[in-house]
Amino acid sequence: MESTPNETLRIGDRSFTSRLILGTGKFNSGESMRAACRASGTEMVTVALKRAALREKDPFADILDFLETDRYLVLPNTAGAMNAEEAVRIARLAEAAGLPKWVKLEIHPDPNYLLPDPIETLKAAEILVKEGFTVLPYINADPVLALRLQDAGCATVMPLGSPIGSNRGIETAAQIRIIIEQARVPVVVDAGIGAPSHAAQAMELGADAVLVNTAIAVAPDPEGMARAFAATTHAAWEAHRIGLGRTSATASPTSPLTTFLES
Amino acid sequence: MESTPNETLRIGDRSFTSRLILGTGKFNSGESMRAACRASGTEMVTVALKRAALREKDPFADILDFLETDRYLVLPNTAGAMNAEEAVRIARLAEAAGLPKWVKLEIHPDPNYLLPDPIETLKAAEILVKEGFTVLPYINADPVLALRLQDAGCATVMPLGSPIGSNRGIETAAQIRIIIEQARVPVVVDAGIGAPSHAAQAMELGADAVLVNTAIAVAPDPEGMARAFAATTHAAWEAHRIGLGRTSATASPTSPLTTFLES
Amino acid sequence: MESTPNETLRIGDRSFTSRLILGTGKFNSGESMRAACRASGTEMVTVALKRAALREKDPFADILDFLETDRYLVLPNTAGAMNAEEAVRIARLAEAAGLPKWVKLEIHPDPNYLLPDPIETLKAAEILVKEGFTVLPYINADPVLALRLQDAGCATVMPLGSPIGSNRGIETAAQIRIIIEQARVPVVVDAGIGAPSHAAQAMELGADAVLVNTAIAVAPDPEGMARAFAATTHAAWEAHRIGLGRTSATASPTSPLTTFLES
Amino acid sequence: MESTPNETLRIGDRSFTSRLILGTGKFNSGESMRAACRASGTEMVTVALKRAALREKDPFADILDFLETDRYLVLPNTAGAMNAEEAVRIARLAEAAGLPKWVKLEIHPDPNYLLPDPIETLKAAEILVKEGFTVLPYINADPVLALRLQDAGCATVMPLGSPIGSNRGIETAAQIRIIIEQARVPVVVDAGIGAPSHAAQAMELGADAVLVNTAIAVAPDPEGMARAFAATTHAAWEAHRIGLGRTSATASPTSPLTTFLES
Amino acid sequence: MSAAPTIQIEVNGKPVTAPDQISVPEFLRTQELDPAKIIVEWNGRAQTREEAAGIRLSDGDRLEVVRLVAGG
Amino acid sequence: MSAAPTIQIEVNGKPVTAPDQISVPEFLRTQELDPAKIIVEWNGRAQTREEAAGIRLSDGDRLEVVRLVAGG
Amino acid sequence: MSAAPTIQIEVNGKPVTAPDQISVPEFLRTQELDPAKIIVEWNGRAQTREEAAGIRLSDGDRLEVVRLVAGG
Amino acid sequence: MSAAPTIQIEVNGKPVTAPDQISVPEFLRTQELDPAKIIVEWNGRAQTREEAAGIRLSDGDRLEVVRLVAGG
Repeated sequence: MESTPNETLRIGDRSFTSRLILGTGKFNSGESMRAACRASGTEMVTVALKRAALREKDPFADILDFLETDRYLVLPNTAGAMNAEEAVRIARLAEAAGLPKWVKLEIHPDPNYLLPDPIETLKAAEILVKEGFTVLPYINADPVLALRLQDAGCATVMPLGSPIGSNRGIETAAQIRIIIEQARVPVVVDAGIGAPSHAAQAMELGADAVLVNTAIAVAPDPEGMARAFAATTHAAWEAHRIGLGRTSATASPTSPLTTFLES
Repeated sequence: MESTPNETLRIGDRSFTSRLILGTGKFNSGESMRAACRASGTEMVTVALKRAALREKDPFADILDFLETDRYLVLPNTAGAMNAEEAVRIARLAEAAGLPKWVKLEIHPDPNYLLPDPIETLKAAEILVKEGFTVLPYINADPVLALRLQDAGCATVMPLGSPIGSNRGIETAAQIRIIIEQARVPVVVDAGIGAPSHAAQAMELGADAVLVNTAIAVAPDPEGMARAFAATTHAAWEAHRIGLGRTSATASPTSPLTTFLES
Repeated sequence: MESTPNETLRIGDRSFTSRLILGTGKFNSGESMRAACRASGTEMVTVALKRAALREKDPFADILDFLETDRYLVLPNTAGAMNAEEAVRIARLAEAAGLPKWVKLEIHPDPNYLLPDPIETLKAAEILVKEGFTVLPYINADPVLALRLQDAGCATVMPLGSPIGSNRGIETAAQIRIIIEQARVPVVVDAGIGAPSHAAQAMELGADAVLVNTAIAVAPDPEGMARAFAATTHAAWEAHRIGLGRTSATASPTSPLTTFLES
Repeated sequence: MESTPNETLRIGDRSFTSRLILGTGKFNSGESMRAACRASGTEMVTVALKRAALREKDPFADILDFLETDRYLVLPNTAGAMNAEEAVRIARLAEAAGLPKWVKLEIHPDPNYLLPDPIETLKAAEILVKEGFTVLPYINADPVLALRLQDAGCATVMPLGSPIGSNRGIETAAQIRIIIEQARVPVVVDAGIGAPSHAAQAMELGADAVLVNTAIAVAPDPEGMARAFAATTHAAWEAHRIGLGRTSATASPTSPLTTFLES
Repeated sequence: MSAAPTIQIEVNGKPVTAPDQISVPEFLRTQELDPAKIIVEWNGRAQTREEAAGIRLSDGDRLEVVRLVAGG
Repeated sequence: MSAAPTIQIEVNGKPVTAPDQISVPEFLRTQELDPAKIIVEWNGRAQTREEAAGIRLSDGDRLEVVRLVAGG
Repeated sequence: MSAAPTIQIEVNGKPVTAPDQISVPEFLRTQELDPAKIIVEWNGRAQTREEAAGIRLSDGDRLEVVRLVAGG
Repeated sequence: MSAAPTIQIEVNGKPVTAPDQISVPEFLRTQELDPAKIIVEWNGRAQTREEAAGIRLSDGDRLEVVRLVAGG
C-alpha cells in the first residue's frame, strides 16, 4: 500500500532501501554525477582506482569531492585488474584509502568485451573474504560459478545482462533466472542495462537490485535519466513482489464476448 | 528536470497527462477496480456493453457506480462485435447511454486469440468517423493498416503487443517501431502487456500510451500493481524523451583500464 | 525412411515436390539465376512485370530466356501495384503474356518497408479468384486476414517473416504459428528469410513452403546457397513431420548420473 | 560447387568430414541408436561410463555391440563426475577400457540444470591435457573460460546453447559469437539443440560442429531425424562458408517498383 | 370482459410477449430491469433514455437491451 | 502530296506520336521493342500477342507496354 | 578341513566378501559380470583388462567396477 | 661539500630518482601530487595515509601511487 519499497535489501552487514546502484564512470562533470546520484536516491555508488600521473594535474580533481559520502556507501571496484593478485592489491589499496572494506570484484582481461574471468574471480574472492572484505563479484551469468562464489562467502553475485556499456539489456535471462532461483545472497544484475525496461525486466526476474552506469552517465539529462531508472527499478520490484501473471498461449478476454448482437 | 510528464498526450479534442489507460475487465470487485483506477492516476478507462439478462439480477450492479466519471474519460469498447455493422451499432448504443462520443473499436471474431479483423475494423472506422465519433481502433501491428486508419480519420491506432490477456509482452516490436515512425496520431500499445517491463519497452519504442487491463485486474494487489505500471510507464516515457543510448556490439568501459598495476 | 519429401505440396490444381520457391530478383546475371534455380530443385519461381523503356535496350534481355519453363511454374507477381486495381491489371497482363493463370499478389505502397496493404490485397484477391486466377497473396502475419483470404478462395497465404530483403528472419513467429494452426490452404512463409536457419524455423513451425530470393540471389555463390537453402528447408520439413520435442524449463540428462564414483 | 563439406574439421590429431557429433543416450534400443548413427553420417559418438550393478543383468547389454567402432571415434564423457578428481578418474577408466585417449569433459554437479562447473572443468582439463588426453570440455558460454581452456591445451571448446535435453536452442548466441570470434580451436555447440533450425543457427554463427543427442534419440523416428539434423548442419555450414548477408532495418525490393502503372 | 391485447416482440433475439403499447421503461420493469441502467436499441436504432421513454411497443418490434459492464 | 496522317497516343503514361492505324507490333518495332517479348494493355485491357497483332492504333489510344523481368 | 580364507573388499562403495587372492576376472564372474565388458579401478587406479587379469585381491582392496553405457 | 645522496626507486612501474630517506608525502609533493588524495602501495603492501606518512624511501623501493576516480 505504499509506493516506496517496504522491505530492505540486506548486503553484508548493511541495509539498503534503494535497489539501484550507480556507477560513477563516464559522466561529463562531477556536478552532473552528483546531481544524478542524488536524483536516483541510490545508497551505493561505485568508484575505481587509477594510477596517478606524476607531474600532471588530473582534470577531474578528486571524485570524493563530488560524492556525498554520508549518503552513499562508496564501493570501490577492481577494474583494470588482470588477475586475482592484482584485484586483491587494488582492494587493499581501497581499504587503505579509508573506504569501507567492501569491494566490487571485477577481473576482465579482454579489452573488447570486458567479460569477467571466472577462475581469477573465485580465487580473488576467496582471499578477500578471508581478509574480511564484503565481496560483490561481477560475473558472467553462470549459475554454478554463482554458487561457488556464495560458498566462498561473497555477499552478492552480480551477473551481467550483456557486455558493459553495450546497452543491449538482459541477454542472459534464462541463466539469471536460475541464479536467482538458487541464490542464498542478493543478486544484483550489472552491465548492459541500457533502458528502464531492462532494469524492470531484471527486477521482474527476481533480482534484488541493478547496477546502472553508462545509460545514466551519458544521457543528455543524467539527472532525469537517473530518476527514470530509479522509478522503474522500484516499481518493477514492487510488481514482482505483488506477483505477476503467467503467460498463456492463447488470448483471454477482458470483455464479455458471448451472444452479443448476434441476430 | 521534472519527474511528471511535462508534455500532454493529445487524443481527439482532449488532453491527457496520464499515459496509462486502464481496462476495467476481470477485477474481482467494483471496489478493487475503483481503487486501482485511482492509484494508477489514469484519465481514461474502458468499459464494455453487454446484453442484459432478462429477469436476472446482474451480480456486478452498474459499473458506473464504481467509476469516478469526473476523473476519467469513459471509453466504451465494441468487444463482442463480429463485424463492422455490429461494432457501429454498439458504438451508437454507447453514445445513447450518455457516454462521450468516443469508441475503442475492436472487432475480433476468433474466440481463441481475439485478434482483430483489419477489414471490418477499417470499414467500421470509416462509418464512425463520419458520424463524428473519436475512434481508437485496436489492430494487429500492421503498419499499412495503421496508415489507412489514420487516413480514415482515426484519433489513434492501438496495435497489439501480443494476444489479449496473454501477458506475453511486445512480440511485435519491429512492426510497432514502424507504426510509430510513420504515425501522425498517438500510438497506444494495447493487449499482452503483462509486466511493467513490457509497458516500459512500449514507451521506449516511442509509444504515446499503453492500455493495461489483465495484468492489473487479476493481480493479488490490483492497486499496488496499478501504481507500479503507472510509475514504469511514465518513467520510461521520460527516458525515451530524454534519449536512450544506442546498443553496441562490443563493450565500452566505465572505469579506466589501462596500464594499471601491470608490473 | 527416405530423405526426399514423401508427401507432395498441393497448391491450386498443381502438386509440388519441392518446398522452396525462388524469387528471381537481384541476381547479377541470367546465368547465375538459372544455375541457382537448377541447384535449388525448385518447381516454382517468381517473375515481375515492368514497363518497357521505349527506345532503350534493356540490359537483362528477356528473363524467360534464362528460365527453364518446363521445369518450373513461372509465378508472376504484382510488385509495383499501389492498389487492388493495378494489381488486377498486372495479373491480367501476365496471363496475356502466356504465363499460367497464377499470381503472387503483392500490394505494398510504402517504399521503405514494402509491407503489404491488407485492404487492397483482399479486394484484389476477391476479383482475381472470381476471374479464375490461382491467387497466392503476400501478407503481413495477420491471422484474421489470412482467414479472410482463404474464405475468398486464395490458394495459399504467404505471411512475411520480416521486411523483404531485410534478412532478419522470422520476427512474426507467434502469429505465423496461429496462421498455420488455422489454415485450410498451404502456408508459404515469404520475405525476410536470410539464412538457412530461418527457413528451417519456418518449416518447424509447420509452414508448407518458403519463398527465398535476396539471400540466394546476392550471395557470393548463389548456386551453393540455393543448394543450402533447399537442403535445410526439406530437412526441417521432414523433422517437423517426424515430430520435434517439446522444450523444458530444466535439463534432462542424456547420461546416467547417479551414485557414480561417490566414495 | 559440391554439396558435401569440402573442408575438414580438425580436432586434435584427427580429421572429420562430418560436423555432427551424436550423443548415444536415451535411444530406446541399441538398434535404433545404430541406425541413427549410420543415417547421420557422424564420425564421432559419445558414450558414458556407469558403475556396473553387481548380480544384476544389465538390460542394454554392451553399448559397443551396437556401435560400429570402425566408423566412429568413440568419445567417452565424464558425466556423473562431481569435481575435477572424479572426472580425471573417469577419463582414465575410459582409456583403460581401450577407448581412444579422448574425453568429453563434463562436470555438472547440479541435477536440475546440469550446468557445468567452470572451476573444476579447468582444473581437470589441465591434468588431462598433461596426461596426453585430447580434451573436449563442455562449458557454459563463457568467452573468458573458453580462452583459458584453450590456453590449457584443450582441443575444442563446447559451449552450451541451453540446458542439456531442454530443446530450447541457442539462448547464448551473443556469447557464442564472441567465443567463435576469439577461438583458436574448433567450437562445438553442445546441449539444448532441439531442432534443425538450432543446429543451423549454430553453424551460421560460425561454429565448427554441433553435438546433438536428445532431439534425435527420443524422436519418433530417430533415423529420419538424424538425417534431418545432418543435412541441416552441413547445409548451414556451407551457407556460412559462402557468406550470409547482413540484416537491414528497412526493406530492399526484389522486384522493380518504380512508376509502374501509375497513370 | 376481454383480456388486454398482447404483442409478440423480439428482445435480445428471443420472442417475448408484452402488453400492447407498453412503454419501454414499463416493459423493462416487467423484466426486472432498471430503465436507468439500461440502453435500448429499438428496431435497429439506438435510443437515448429520453427517446426510449417515449416509445410504445407494437407487435413485431425488435429490442436490444444492453447495459454497461466492465471490459478491457 | 500530303504527309501520312499521325495520331497522338499515350504510352506508359507519356504522349507519343505514331502513324495512324499502325498495328501494335509495328508500333513496338518503331520503338525498338521486340513484340515477342512485350505484353500490351490497350485502353485498359490486357491483350495476348495474337490479340495485339490485330489491333490498329487510333488517336487517343492508351497503351501500357510491359515486359517480364526478374522479380521476387 | 578349514574353510577357504575370505577377505572384505569394497566394491562400488559397498562392502563385499570374497575369497582371498581371487583374481579380478574370477571375482567379476562371481558377481555375474562379464570381465570382457567391465573396466576396473583398483585402489584408485584404472586398470586395463590385461592389468586387471593379473591382480589378485587382498583384504581392504577398493574396486570401482564400471561399464560403458549410452550417454550424451 | 658533497651533493645530497639520491636513490633510484620504481614508481608506477617506471624508474624515478629521489633524495634518500625522503618521506612518502614529501616525495608525492615533489611529483606535484597531493598526499591527501593519493593512496600508496609500498613494496607490494597497501599503506594507509598514516602509515605512508611514516615511511622513508630507500634505494630500490617500489611504489604504486593511485587515486580514486570515477568508475562503474
